[in-house]
Amino acid sequence: MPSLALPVEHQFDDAGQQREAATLGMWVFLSTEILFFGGMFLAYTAYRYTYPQAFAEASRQTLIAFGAVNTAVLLISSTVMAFAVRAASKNRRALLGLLLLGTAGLGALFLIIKGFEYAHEIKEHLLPGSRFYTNASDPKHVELFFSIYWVMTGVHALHVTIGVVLIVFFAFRAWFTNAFLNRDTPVELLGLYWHFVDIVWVFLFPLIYMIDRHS
Amino acid sequence: MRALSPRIYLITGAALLALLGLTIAAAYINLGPMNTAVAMTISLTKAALIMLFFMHVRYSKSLLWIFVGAGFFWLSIMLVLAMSDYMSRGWS
Amino acid sequence: MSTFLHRLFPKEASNLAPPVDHVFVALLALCSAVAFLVLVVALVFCIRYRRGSKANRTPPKGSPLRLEITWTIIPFFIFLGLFFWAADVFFAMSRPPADATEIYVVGKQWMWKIQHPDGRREINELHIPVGRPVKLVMTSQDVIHDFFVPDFRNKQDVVPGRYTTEWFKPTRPGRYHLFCSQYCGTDHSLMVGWVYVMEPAEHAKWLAGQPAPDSLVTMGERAFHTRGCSGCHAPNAAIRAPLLDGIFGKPVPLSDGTLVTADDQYLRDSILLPNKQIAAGYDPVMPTYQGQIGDEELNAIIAYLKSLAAKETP
Amino acid sequence: MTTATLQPGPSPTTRSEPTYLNVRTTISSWLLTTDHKRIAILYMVSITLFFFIGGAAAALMRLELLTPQGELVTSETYNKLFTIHGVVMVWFFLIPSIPTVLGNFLLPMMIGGRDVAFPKINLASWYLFMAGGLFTVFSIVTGGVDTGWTFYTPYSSTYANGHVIAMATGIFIAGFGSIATGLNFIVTTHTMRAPGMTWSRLPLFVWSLYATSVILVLATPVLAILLALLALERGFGVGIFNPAIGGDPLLFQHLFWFYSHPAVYIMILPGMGVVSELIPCFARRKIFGYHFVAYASIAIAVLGFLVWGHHMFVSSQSIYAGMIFSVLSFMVAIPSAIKVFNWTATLYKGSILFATPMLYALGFVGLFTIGGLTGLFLAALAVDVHVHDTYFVIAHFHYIMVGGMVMAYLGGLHFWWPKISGRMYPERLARLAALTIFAGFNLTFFPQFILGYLGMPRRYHVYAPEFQVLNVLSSAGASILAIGYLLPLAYLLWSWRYGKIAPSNPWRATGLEWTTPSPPPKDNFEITPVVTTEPYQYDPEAAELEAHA
Ligand code: HEA
Ligand code: HEA
Ligand code: HEC
Ligand code: CUA
Ligand SMILES: [Cu+2]
Repeated sequence: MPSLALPVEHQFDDAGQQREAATLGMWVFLSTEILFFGGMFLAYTAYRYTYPQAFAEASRQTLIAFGAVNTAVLLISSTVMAFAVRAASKNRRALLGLLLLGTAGLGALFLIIKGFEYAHEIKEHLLPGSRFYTNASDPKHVELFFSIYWVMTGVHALHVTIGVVLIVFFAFRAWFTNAFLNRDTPVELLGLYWHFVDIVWVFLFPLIYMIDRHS
Repeated sequence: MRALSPRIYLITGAALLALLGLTIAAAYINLGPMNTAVAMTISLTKAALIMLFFMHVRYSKSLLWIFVGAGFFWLSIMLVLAMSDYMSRGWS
Repeated sequence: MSTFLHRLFPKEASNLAPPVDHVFVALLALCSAVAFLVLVVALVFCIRYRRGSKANRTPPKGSPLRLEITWTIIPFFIFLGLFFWAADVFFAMSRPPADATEIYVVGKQWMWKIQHPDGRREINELHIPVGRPVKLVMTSQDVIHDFFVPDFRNKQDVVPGRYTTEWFKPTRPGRYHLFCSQYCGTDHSLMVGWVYVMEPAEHAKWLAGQPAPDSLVTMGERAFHTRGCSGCHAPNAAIRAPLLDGIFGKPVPLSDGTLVTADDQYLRDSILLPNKQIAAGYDPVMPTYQGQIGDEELNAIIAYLKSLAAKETP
Repeated sequence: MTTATLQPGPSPTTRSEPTYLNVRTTISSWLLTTDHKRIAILYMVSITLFFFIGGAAAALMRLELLTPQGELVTSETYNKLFTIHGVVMVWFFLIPSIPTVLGNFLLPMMIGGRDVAFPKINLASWYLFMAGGLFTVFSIVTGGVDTGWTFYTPYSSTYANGHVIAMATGIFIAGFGSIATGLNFIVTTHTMRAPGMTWSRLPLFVWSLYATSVILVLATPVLAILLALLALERGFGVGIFNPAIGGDPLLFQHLFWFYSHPAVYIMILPGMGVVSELIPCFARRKIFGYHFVAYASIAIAVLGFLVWGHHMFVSSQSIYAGMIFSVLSFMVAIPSAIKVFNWTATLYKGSILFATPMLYALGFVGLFTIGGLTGLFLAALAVDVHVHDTYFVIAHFHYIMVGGMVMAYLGGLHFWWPKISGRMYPERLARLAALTIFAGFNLTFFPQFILGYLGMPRRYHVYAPEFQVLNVLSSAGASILAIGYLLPLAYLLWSWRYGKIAPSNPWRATGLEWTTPSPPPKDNFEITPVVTTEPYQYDPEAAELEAHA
């Protein structure tokens, strides 16, 4: 437990209450995030159920190698983040900054890889809209798949971007200020957010890249 | 509580990567409709590992478990009831 | 008095109206009774126990649990009963009888186009004989509309990209409002018309008074040739494509190993989006006709394909 | 310290300690405040504004509907009017109404805390609300939107005129304000309770706010993503619902109602909570069946998520799904029934005083019951086929939302007005207003039930001539209603300056908020209260003795 000399906001009685409130609040926020993504997962499920063949065909056009590497990148970044949170609770702030920067770096790597993938898809006319083109046998529903693909990965990438920015910011705060002196709750909350973003991708990966890969 | 031993984190991370390998391998084997089920089971396992160890749910109060469960429970309400429409549309 | 009541209650002009009204009146009676009871009890308490009255106010003894359970369980069973009754009527309302006359309806901003089986067309009007069940097969060219005839007590959304159906058997000659009751844009409230229910003899006279067009089937057959369908779907065609005689209503094996029934929706999709479901054993070479064949022509072709089925199965 | 303090508290003039209103009075001290009570006032002012915007649209609509030909405004304008009316009333008035005004003001006090758990987030949610409101007002003044509050695709995505994206953005932003409020309330209720304030000692208003917050937090994000998808489809052609590429317009409806049906419970649960406070206080009786009323709130919040498909019975949703949604809709009525019965039972052997808040509370019970019971007609499949999208539905939800929730809001506002402003409102004028509203309301909306069963579709600006008589009645009622609403606006504003000074507990109510001075000091309590008893320790016999004395 961090030292009790810490300033506690006026509405709380003590640091314990403050920390409990913060953690609970973060989890409530994550529940809303689950349903935010949930709307898109429902769209995906309904259409995949309705057009199984088109979805399989479309999925085979995605770049699975990129997706797999990116999954590994995110999983590793999550592991690094877990260590960062640990460093924060042990009050080792130099190490904390380093680990945060490592996490952010992996997050940025994810975005770069995703960027190359997007570039490839744009070149291949797989961005929905008037320029969309595919020689698949059921082009309409392939376009539907790619609509969902772009929206889901796009919203996820937005979350990653926000995460990276926050993490870099936190890293510098760890190094150059006393913000996290005896105070690990903010880092812990950031960690929760980052792990959540990771979990979303863990579901997106098989759903997008791996429909009927075997055939 | 919050500072677990580094071994736990390392093992979790390694397990996640191993499961990633497993998903990819499973995708290239033809299991018929089971492919999706397998992929989703593995994803659920991965998510559970991340939540339990990286996010420390395993070491938290039961209230937190309820909060964590609520999001997933409500998501399942949405999926199950909406899909009940899609799946029964063809019936006559 | 009866004309007054008449103003408060719509006419009953189809076979569906009485059962729907029965559920409605039962609900009305039950709910009025409940509301009355609650309000009367509340009122009695309010008067009796108003501040300053001489009522006895010693707190009641005994556990309220029995009371709570009673007023939870009783509504539960009443609700179950209401649900089953209303669902039963609804089930009948949703399933047209086999011998119903099929009429195609196309909704577009902001008018109703109606195609009779004999090819006759109407706009914003529907003339039908009394006593014969009618099944409307409906689709929309743009946004969602809704075909609503209050005096028949039936309505159904008309959705772009698919067929929906609605049926009724008119039971009283007369002229009835037709409303579009799904909001569809600027002139939603002008997307209205009339349904004329006529005695059979009168209906025949009306028919005779109209110029006899080609029947829907004939139009469909013509389109089948001019659109080039017969170039592939003929026994002696160069390209191997399935023969369509008798396909309607039959199960069709698809290339992914599943079976579907060839209904309106399937035929529509096969023509507009041929590669959505590929018939087993054929190459996916059929071109898409999306954007080329309008909804009305499509309806004619489908009517033609159906007529082939009717010939096939005596 | 927690039961009714029977002696009137010190009046503000004899007290030197500053109240939350006058600790600091600069404009920035208001705009940057993190005090939950001041944020409540900010919300109160804003939603009142929005109420009159929505009300003005309603007034124009009712004026237009006086004649069947529709000559006052064009079709396009009329369509924009009901869109503005629905959007503003739902998202910028009724959803925030009780939670953000009375909830913000009272929740921390009722549980004995100094503030909500996250005061800065609380302020941020007001700014989000206002930013969303600005976008919406922008889209209204620059030409409006004509989709209806339901935004059904493909109309909204492809065919609609106007600034759909701007309005969707406004609702999207305000939605995050709602989420923030819900999050704050949940965490506050869990972590900020005073010593001894166990869950079974919570006032029922807190229970209902908790249930409301659960819905806010779990349903609103679905609306947010839905509006984002709509904007993407309209703006960038990324068609998720576009039938031209096989998208399903019904999917939009599923997602919309997955949010919006639970949202209708956001618009009634807080009102139920208020009524559960008012009735015991003015009947001087402990609430009947405390636990049943409390758990019914939670049950409504949970079951409310299972019934959304009842808005889609004739949409071409599978008839089997329709049946599931129908039976579940009946089930969700049971907890509401429990509440109605318990409120009625609370009156038994009470000592009932018909002060203004009590008039509103009784009005609520009656009108909510009628509105709720007509909900059963809609839940019954066969009947809904006929009355779907007719004025029957309009009447149903106005009975609940206007007759129920707006009444509860006004009742609560009068009840806690002394606490909020430190002044009493003029009682006789207030009773007159309550009765005017009740009469005007019924005249406005009862004829609409009949219109609906006769078959008049909603969103019709030109209608068949035989519907005119009932429409005229309805418009006449609306003008009485408008006067009824203007009265409280006038006398409450007046009383803020000139009303009688209020004692700390004018109603002799129990509840921690009445143990602090009126208006309360910035931190609510000088010392954190310790709770030792259950709520609603009222005694009708004592009340009678006092009345006779
Ligand atoms: C605050 C808002 C609110 C609330 C609380 C409710 C509550 C209910 N609503 Fe309502 N509803 C709306 C707001 C609300 N509704 C709106 C805005 C729409 C239209 C949206 C649009 O299309 O624009 C709508 C539309 C709507 C429809 C769709 C109609 C259609 O478009 O075709 C249905 C269908 O089932 C329905 C049902 C119900 C039911 C069963 C309840 C139940 O929760 C009611 C429960 C309460 C009671 C039942 C009363 C008390 C009970 C007793 C006294 C018990 C004893 C009774 C017996 C034993 C019989 N509502
Ligand atoms: C959520 C809360 C809410 C509230 C409080 C109200 C309040 C009112 N509503 Fe509304 N209503 C809805 C929610 C609400 N409504 C929704 C969601 C819809 C569906 C929209 C859609 O279809 O998309 C709807 C639709 C709706 C319709 C149907 C429109 C149609 O389908 O064509 C009508 C018609 O009578 C109506 C009337 C009224 C009236 C008379 C009031 C009255 O209670 C209002 C009384 C208040 C005032 C009158 C304001 C005070 C007076 C002034 C400001 C005077 C100065 C102004 C002038 C002289 C111009 N409403
Ligand atoms: C270029 C050749 C070609 C033309 C032209 C063509 N079709 Fe086809 N059609 C096919 C082939 C091949 C199939 C089977 C593969 C499939 O299901 O897509 C088929 C399948 C169908 C089916 C589904 C039959 C089944 O057994 O499942 C229908 C219905 C149909 N066509 C109708 C039409 C109509 C109507 C037209 C004209 C408007 C038309 N076709 C034009 C080649 C053609
Ligand atoms: Cu067509 Cu309304
Ligand atoms: Cu509903």
